[in-house]
Amino acid sequence: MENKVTKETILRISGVNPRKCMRCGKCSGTCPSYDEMEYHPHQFVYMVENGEIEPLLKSKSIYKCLSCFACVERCPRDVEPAKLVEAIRLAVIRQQGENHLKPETIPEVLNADLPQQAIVSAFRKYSK
Amino acid sequence: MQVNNSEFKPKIVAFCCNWCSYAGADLAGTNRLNYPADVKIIRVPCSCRVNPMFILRAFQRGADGVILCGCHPGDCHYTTGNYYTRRRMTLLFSMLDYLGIEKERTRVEWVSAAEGAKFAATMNDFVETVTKLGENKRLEDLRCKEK
Amino acid sequence: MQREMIERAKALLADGTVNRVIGWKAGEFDYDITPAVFTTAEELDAGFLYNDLCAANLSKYLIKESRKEGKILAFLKPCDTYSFSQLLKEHRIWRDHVYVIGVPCEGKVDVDTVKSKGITGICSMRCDGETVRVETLYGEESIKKDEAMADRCLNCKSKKHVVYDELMGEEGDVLDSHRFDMVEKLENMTPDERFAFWRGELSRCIRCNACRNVCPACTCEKCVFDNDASGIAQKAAVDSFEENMFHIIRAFHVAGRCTDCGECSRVCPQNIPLHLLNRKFIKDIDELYGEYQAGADPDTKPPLNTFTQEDAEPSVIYERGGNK
Amino acid sequence: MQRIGVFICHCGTNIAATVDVKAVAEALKHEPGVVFSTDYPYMCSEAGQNIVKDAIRDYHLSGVVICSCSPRMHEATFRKAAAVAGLNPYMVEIANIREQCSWIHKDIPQATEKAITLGKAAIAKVHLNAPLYAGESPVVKRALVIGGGIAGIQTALDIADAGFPVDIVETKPTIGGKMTQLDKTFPTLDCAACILTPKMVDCAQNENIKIYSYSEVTDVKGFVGNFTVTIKRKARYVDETKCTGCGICTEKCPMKKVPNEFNLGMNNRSAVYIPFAQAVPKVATIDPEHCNMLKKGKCGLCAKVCTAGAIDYKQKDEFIEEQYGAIVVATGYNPINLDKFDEFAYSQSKDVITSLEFERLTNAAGPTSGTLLRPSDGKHPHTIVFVQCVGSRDTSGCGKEYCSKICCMYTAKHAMLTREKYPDTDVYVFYIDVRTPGKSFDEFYRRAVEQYGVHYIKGMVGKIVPQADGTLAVQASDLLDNKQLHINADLVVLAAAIEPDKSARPLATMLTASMDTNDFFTEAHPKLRPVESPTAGVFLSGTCQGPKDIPETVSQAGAAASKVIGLLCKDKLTCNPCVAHSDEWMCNGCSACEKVCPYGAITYEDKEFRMPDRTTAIRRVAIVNEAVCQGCGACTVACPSGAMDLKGFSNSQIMAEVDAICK
Repeated sequence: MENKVTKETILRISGVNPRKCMRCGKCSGTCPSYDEMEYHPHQFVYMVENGEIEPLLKSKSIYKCLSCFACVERCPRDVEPAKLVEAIRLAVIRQQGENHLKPETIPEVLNADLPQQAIVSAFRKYSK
Repeated sequence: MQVNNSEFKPKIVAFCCNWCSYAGADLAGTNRLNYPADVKIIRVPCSCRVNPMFILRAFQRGADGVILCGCHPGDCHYTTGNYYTRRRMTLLFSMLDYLGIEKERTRVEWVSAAEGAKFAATMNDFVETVTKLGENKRLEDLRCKEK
Repeated sequence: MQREMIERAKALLADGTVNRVIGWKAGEFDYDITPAVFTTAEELDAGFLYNDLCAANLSKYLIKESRKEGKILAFLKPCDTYSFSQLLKEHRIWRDHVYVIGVPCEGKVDVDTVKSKGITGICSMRCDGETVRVETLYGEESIKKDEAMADRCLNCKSKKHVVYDELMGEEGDVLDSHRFDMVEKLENMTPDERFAFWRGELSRCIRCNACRNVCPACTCEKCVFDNDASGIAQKAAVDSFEENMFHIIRAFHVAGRCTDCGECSRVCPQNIPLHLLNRKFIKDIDELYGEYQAGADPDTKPPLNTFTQEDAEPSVIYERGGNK
Repeated sequence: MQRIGVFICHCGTNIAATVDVKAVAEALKHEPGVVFSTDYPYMCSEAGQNIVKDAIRDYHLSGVVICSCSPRMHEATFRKAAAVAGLNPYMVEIANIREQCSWIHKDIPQATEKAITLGKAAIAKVHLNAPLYAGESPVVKRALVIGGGIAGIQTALDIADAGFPVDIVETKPTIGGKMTQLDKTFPTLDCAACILTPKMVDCAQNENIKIYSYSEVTDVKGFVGNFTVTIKRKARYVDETKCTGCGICTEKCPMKKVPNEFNLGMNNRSAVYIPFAQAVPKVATIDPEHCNMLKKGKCGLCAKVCTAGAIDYKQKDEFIEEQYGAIVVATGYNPINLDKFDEFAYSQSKDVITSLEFERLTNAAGPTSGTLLRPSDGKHPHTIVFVQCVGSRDTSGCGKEYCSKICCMYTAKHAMLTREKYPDTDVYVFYIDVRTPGKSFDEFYRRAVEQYGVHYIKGMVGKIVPQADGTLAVQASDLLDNKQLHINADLVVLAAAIEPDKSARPLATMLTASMDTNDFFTEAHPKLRPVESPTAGVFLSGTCQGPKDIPETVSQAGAAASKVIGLLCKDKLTCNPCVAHSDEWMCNGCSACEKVCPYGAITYEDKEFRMPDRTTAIRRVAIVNEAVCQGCGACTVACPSGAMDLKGFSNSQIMAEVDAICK
């Protein structure tokens, strides 16, 4: 599993065409986790397009993304940055070969106020 | 191009609308894009001028394939002509197919005045397809009792 | 029903509403019934017929008849009203010169179908409820009516009259027919099988033009095949393809206008199932451009004279399944 | 039998290198009807043309076939040459043996054989050619301008100045359009009203201009030079000829709670109203939606106070029919609806406004008399955020794919003017790109930044949340600083994309003019014929053709006017003779051809015929208006009997070509 994650892999997993981006920055303008992130949504798009995958794979930013899809919703060019974040995350998980979130750990972290959608989203994010 | 039967040269009639496809064919020429000499073009003002009778007549007189080229839907010089072409030819070709005549002998392709390369590529492909099918015997044979 | 129709016709003649009546009368043989125009009560009494053998579609005759002086009474079967309505849509009939009485139809007995069941030497036929009694040179035979009807009646599309001034009998409904079954069967054959089928059928054509002459959609002042300027007028067939071209073009010309009355197949002396060509167009139109029944209403645009921007590309026929 | 001459062009070596021209000339010499066949290096040269002309005279040619380059290249040249020699120009056919033969084939025998076949096809066609004569149609010397904004006004003034009568049809009670709502105009900052209202007055006073305000075009028939247009004059319940525009009725009207559309609903007007002080025509209009008299039959106050007796509650919509030689479309634009942009809280907060609303807020005739105040509480805003590209350059489906073009400049103007008048205000402009091509445009934008200290930030606003204290929390990205910004703004101004007016599409259908997917009218040629629509006689002026600013609109309006003048100067128009023609003896009158005609060129007539059997019959037959027909041929295929045929491309001609090619 030592395969290098390439730009092509990310594009294939995400189905995103970063060339559609016109660099308006609305994704980052709308992102609720912006300040938590080292790389911001628009940078994900730009860096993937430039093939700078390695720093993204190492960045904690991919776990800071809430998968709220605000960037996807509001992007005027239909670029869908969150899908790139997700694809990078998946690439990391595939390399590690292990889940960040295991079903048995869920009851501990479960909070009655947590929306169902968030649990599903978390599963999608942190497990294979 | 692979030709199984090197003897056989198909006769291809191409109807091209004056505004897009004929200009596209001219552009193919200007750019020296080769396609077989078997293709002979007839200029019509619009693809909607092409009467099914012309196509059948071509087959009757020995054509092996007939292709019809017009502006892309929505780009018709006469606004709507090729939309009618689209319906007419879909139904006609479906009928020929229903009679058991190879549907590959008929084709409609939208070629704009800027698509010289597409015109040449289309003609190359069509000639190749028809060459593989061989001579158009079926239409004529349709009426002959089996021996 | 026949009596009732004659009485009503006489009454309309008497009060001056109409001056002629178009209906049916016996031909050379009594199963061979032909359309006829009656002008007096006496003629009606002597010749007017309406029974299960009156198959002819009268609508086409009204093109000429409606252009004459005065009004004509026309008895139209459900089938005929579709053709009538389609002709109105094409401005071919002068509506105010025709008084239409819709008459019911229970399906017509077809002499060729009876013959195909092995009954020969037919002298006369008579319908007796669900049984057809056939008098032949060799004695009387009987056959179930279902077996004596042509395909067009077995797969009747509608018992409803779409146009009329008055109605006799009960109004029927549009039916769910299986009229496309045979077309579908052909579509599912291989091209070779289809070719063999059509070669078998079309090779019998003698180009008598009966199909064209009877067709209520073929109403051109001058047929394109008789038009010297068209470039395809035929004095004599140039080659064996000529007749195919005729049938394909004829079907194309009536596409979107053919009401599927089935007269072409009824009158074909060679029994070529010509209606299968028309039905193929109808089926394609229904599938590609939405259900369309020619003659069903006066307003919808004929499918070949309209379009949508989202119409299927002609390549759709390469993609459609079942006929690889 | 025709006497045909065949002329093979070498085109230098362009043709002759791949096609054996001598062999072609020799082969075609033996075709039936060919009496002369020759070749020449450059047939299109003067010497070449003379060969053709001489041969026509010497050999009494009745038809000419030129085997040369594409007919799109030189068909007109050779037709002209034939005409000079006394041959009908439509007896010339071109066989394209360059673009479609010599240039694409390498094998000489093959190319030669193909050239011969193409020549034979052209000969076969010429055999069936008949002389064609271009018809003429008269020109009605009056123009119609649809839309009375700056584009329509300028076009009308220019046409009227040339001496032709022009009518302006405007749906609103006054002409002037969007420009009347603007405050200052970039880049010179002159006041819009100061430069526009004199032009409006000019229109009203010009003898050649007739203004149909509060009116709509409901039907267009006819063709270039001869349009018949139905105009609906909506009932304004005020007699235009009597009203003096004194405004007493508007003062006395008790129904004063009607949102004022001129100020974009930011204040109210009365039910009987004059849109603004400089309206042209300056007459009152009663809004039937809100007038108590018209709704409930109670009130009638305006009639009582009107000294001119102009109020007429019984007025009805009136339809008038007029003839025009040319039609100019100047239907203009509107800002898009912002309902799909929840993130900017436009519908939640009164203090999130569009740029056009901002214009009204800064205009002396606006709801705040020109003092910039927040719509919610009437206080001075101290922090203003401008958001550019709201709905422009948007492929997500919420907005428009195109750039609205004017937003960068008016936003710079707004920002600059704000800073000038209220230097204590912080002004932020969020941009994706600043696009300022145009004379003095970039200088203007730089002035806003350098001289007036407007904060231009490369980035986009992500969301705006109204706060309890009345401010607006703006969250945005600063891409250059790689930061997320949080600004508490008092006022947010959205540069909404502009879109063509909704009336454009139905109008395009009436005019049979084409439109692009965004509902902008299409030009006849995007570069070389930018102010003409592909439909002859229909011209385009202003933003109905694409986003543009005032200077561009005015220059296009002038260009459209000059095209119209060029058309109206002619007494007669020459028509394309290759048009459809119906053989009335064969026509069934079935209406199939009419249904497929994109130009409405086919009508029907009940005609009396003397039949061969000496009876008389009345038959419905198709008549083609040759001036309207463009010769596409759709009708010829719809016609089952073949009664409808196309001159120059007849059924038998095409069939003859098919036969010659397949032989």
